Amino acid sequence: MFPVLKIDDLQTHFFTRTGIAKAIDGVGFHIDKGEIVCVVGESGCGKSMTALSVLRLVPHPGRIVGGEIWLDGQNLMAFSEREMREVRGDRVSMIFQEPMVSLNPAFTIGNQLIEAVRVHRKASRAEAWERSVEMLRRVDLPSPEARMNAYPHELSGGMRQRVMIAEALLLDPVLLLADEPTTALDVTVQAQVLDVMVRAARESGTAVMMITHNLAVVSEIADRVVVMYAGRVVEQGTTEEIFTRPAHPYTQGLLRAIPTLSTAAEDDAPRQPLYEMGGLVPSLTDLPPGCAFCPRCSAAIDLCAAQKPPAFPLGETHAAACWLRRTEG
Amino acid sequence: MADILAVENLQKHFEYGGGLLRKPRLVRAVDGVSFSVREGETIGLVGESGCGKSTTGRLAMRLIDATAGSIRFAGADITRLGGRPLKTLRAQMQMIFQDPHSSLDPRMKVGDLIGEGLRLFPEIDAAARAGRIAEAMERVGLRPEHADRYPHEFSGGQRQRIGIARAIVMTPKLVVADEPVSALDVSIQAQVINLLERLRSDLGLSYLFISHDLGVVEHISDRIVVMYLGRVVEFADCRAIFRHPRHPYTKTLISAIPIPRFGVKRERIPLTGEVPSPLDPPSGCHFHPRCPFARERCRTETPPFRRLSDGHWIACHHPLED
Amino acid sequence: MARFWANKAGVAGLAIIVVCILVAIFAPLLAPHDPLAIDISLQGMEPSEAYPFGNDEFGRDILSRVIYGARISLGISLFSVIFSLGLGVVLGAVAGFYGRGIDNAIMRVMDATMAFPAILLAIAIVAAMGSNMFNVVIALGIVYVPRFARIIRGAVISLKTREFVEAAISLGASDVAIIFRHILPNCLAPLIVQATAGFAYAILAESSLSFLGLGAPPPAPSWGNILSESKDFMLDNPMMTVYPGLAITFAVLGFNLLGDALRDILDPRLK
Amino acid sequence: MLAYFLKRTVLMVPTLLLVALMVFLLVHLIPGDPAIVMVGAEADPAAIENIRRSLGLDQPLPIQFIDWFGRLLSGDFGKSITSGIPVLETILERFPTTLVLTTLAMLFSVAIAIPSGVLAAKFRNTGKDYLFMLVSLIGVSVPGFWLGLMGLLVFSVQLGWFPSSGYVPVWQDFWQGLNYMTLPSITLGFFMAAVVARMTRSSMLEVMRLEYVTHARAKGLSEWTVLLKHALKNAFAPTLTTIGIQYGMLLGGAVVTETVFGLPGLGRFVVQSIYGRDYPAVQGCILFIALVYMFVNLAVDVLYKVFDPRVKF
Repeated sequence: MFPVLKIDDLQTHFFTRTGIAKAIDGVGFHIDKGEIVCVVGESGCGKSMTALSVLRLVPHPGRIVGGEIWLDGQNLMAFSEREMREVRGDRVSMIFQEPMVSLNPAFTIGNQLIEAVRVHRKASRAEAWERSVEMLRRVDLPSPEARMNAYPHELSGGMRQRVMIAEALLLDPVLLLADEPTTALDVTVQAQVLDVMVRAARESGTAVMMITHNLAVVSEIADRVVVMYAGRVVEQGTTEEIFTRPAHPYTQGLLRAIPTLSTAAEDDAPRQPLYEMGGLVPSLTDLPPGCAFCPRCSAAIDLCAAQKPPAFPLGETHAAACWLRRTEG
Repeated sequence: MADILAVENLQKHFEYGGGLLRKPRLVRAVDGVSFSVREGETIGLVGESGCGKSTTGRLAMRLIDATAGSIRFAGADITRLGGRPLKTLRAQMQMIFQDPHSSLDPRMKVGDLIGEGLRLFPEIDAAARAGRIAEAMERVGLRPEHADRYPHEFSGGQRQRIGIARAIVMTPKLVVADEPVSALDVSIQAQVINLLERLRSDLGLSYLFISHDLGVVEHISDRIVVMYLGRVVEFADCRAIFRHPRHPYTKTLISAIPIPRFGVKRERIPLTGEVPSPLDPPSGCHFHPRCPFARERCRTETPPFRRLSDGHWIACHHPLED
Repeated sequence: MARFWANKAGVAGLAIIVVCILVAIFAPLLAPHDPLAIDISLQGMEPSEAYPFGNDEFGRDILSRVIYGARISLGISLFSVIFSLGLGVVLGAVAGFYGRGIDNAIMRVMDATMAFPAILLAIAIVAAMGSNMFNVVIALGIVYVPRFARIIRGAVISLKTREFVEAAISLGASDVAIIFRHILPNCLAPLIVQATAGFAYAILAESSLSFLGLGAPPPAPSWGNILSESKDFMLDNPMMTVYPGLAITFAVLGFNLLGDALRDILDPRLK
Repeated sequence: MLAYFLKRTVLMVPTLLLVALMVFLLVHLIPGDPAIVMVGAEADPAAIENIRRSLGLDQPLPIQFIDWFGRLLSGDFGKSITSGIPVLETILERFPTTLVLTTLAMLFSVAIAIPSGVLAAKFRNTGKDYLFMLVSLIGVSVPGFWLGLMGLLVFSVQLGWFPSSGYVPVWQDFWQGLNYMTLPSITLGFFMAAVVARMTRSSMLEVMRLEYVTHARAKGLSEWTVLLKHALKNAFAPTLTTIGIQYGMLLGGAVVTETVFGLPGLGRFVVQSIYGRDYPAVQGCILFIALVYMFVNLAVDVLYKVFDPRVKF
């Protein structure tokens, strides 16, 4: 049994005027069938590029320069552009961050949904229409028939994102790439849309690779978590492992730096300042030779600055790329 | 403690659309907002998009003029203040903006940006100005020798520090911070929040902290104002708001926020629909179409903003049980 | 700056413009003959060693006339751009900053001006006011005023709501300070790009006017005039029309190359 | 759509009034006495007086304007001083030639420009794109009338492909007429082709950066579908505006082109009237052309909605 997605030592670099930016610098993880895996990290850590790399849609001047991407046991890197087109939108689909700009403003919702069906399936317009309306109903879009004739700008942000989810799941893909699908929405809408996406994906048995910077969202929906920093995976594990036993200093810091709602159970102790990770995110064109987090890490040892840490296994599902977690053998 | 800022029944109406042949529609962006900020206190102003929180901040700053209502600053009515007195007053109330990229003029050096407001005071000569700029930069954790660099040479977090330095160099009493950390990454956000807290105690500042992020607001605020579609729905002590919210909107808002902890499944109050357009707000209580507890009266009658208990204000016909 | 020198097309454009300017300045040194000297015996001569571009209907040296033409064509376009830039910036800034009634009044007039095809308006103005250098400059300039005004107005309106301008207002800066310190410096990029386009347009339009006999009054050797005078000899001596046409194309190409490069550099959105 | 068209027409009234006022002032603010300017200073004083009275020049300016404008509304553009024929009559007789010329020029340039702009965008920063950029740059740098002269020289005189003089309207003999129109419309449309192609390229590039284009690719659409359906429909809206504006350039350019090729259109009539100091004719023509231009732009604005449904009517 192959995992739905397996990424191995992926390298995607951007060849800019000021130098080579290593947006993705040796990323590896996998997603099993029907699993929801969240890729978390701050802006510029390469999480969105990872999704675009899976579809082989890295924008100019970026290029995948190394590594392998396996979908259901097939190496996507060996696919022709034509074969890739058959994968996109059918076996792997994607949802984007800004529902305001990710739907084409010049075409109706129906036009865009029907197109998505008819690229990959031999279906009449009527059949495609049926299927689209059905899908819109599944994502709880009110009066789906009427919305088919609406233009994107006539819908609210939450409704547009439901349309995106519907389109992405129209053909029951094996993998859904969701790039910050709720970040642009209001909190109360965010929760609804997230629920709809997770439910619809589970119904169709679609595995989800959800990209987000919001750890709270991760804790609610993820089966497993991949933490990225400066183009590399620093830690991965089950949601429980990441949230209860974070192993990498970056993950630990991230979890402590978020101001969170105190629940009623907690005491009335005076507030403590937030945990601060000093320093700045390093420039991708000028990464340190060792661990990328080393300059900001309070626990760093000499080895950290000198050598890139490999992923050290901490359990069956848990691994951290940190010299402090070095395991013998 | 005395109030540094008190706004009462503040209103701002905009005309929207219209033209030669059509009458413009009236948008009540801010529709009767009242709250106060005590000296040394942080008031959190929260709400979803279109609730009028940014407009309220700009009204308090007198960046835009109110349609009705009053603004009192340090005891004096400043609602209609203009000209020189307004300029002098502005030194005492400063603003920090959301986007550290667009709030700094890209063509000015950092030192000039920070010192711009000081130029209004001829009694502060160039040397004194340079001294205060350097001091402000040091306070916010910037190196004073970077004063002759341009904003684009700094990262997002550092730019926000420049924005903060520009505010505190004027030695203000009140700082209105409009989503000051929303554009920043989590690890940088924590640095800026801690900086703001440190400055508050060091300089005796008061904050009006506008944000949509309840986690951040809860962390930094003493009292909280919750807004929905141009109106204040609840105003109370931070703890009271989060532990015992009395307005259904506040409660659903809080329950919608996920918590980054494993196994904590929040009991979520199901909320249907989205925030209605401020162009066409619902009748009566604006929240009634989404409110699980709405009754007939909520549809027809606008609930007054009233005192529920000591320090707890609410605009709801049927407040939740304590 | 470094980015400009890396842009080969822009450097080429600048080089062309510099060549044209040098030719204009040093015309007396470069021209082998007096551009106005009439010699009937040389009327309509084919190019020769002494007169490499040939002679026109009055026997004047075409090469010398083309060289002196740089002075007139560049001069007219320079003054017309200065005129339209100055007027356009003031009108646009006032309209954008103060809005409402003033904005409406100014922009209506600008709209009305834009309702005429550009060259037709210039033709009409020169036809009405008479063709002398000054009127040609005004006629060419007026057409471009609305373009500058619109750019500035648009920029002012969008900058006015930008947070850094709001920040300056909150610091108590005055209207004048805001316009001059914050708004105008940030409009420079589109202005420079539009001004380069204005040069290109003015040179082309001047040649059209001259061709119709409404440009710089003869015997002034503007490139348009040379073309206009040569067209009757076109069949016998085609090169007479080729050279001034190439001169115009060359100069305009220079401004267009420069303009494109500047837009690429100054407006990072367009790549 | 119709309602919007009518509304926009109503909104055009103030601009229209201003345009008329400007045309009026153009003649009446001439330094000196327009009557003398028209007939020359040496003319018989009685003739001057006659013209003055017939043009109403003895009245105060505002009265003259109202008078003139009122007559305009009833379709009276005045009479030509030189021929005595009503100006509007001549305009309507001459305009079809100009309309055919400018329309052919527009069709030619759009047919060339849009495909090449799209191709240049697709192959951006490659040799093909650079070649396109160079050709289009030259296109916007060459004076149109000079191009016309060169075209005459090469294709009519040297190669004999097209007639070098004479004229047959297309509505008399279509193919013959087209033969006379080919060279003028190509040289007239060359500039516009370059402008529109550059606009197409840059708005395609602008649109191709947007997320919905990436989204279209992520759906598994072929690159051509992405470009021609998703990108071009959006990129076409700004291009359409450019086409509208450029139509004005064609109307202006027609003045020169008709002079070069000796076509009996409205542009040639303007030039002849200017030479003949026939001010009522000049006024009438300029006003008429401005009106045509305004309505073209109005039509473009209405069409815009088809390509950008976000525009509200």
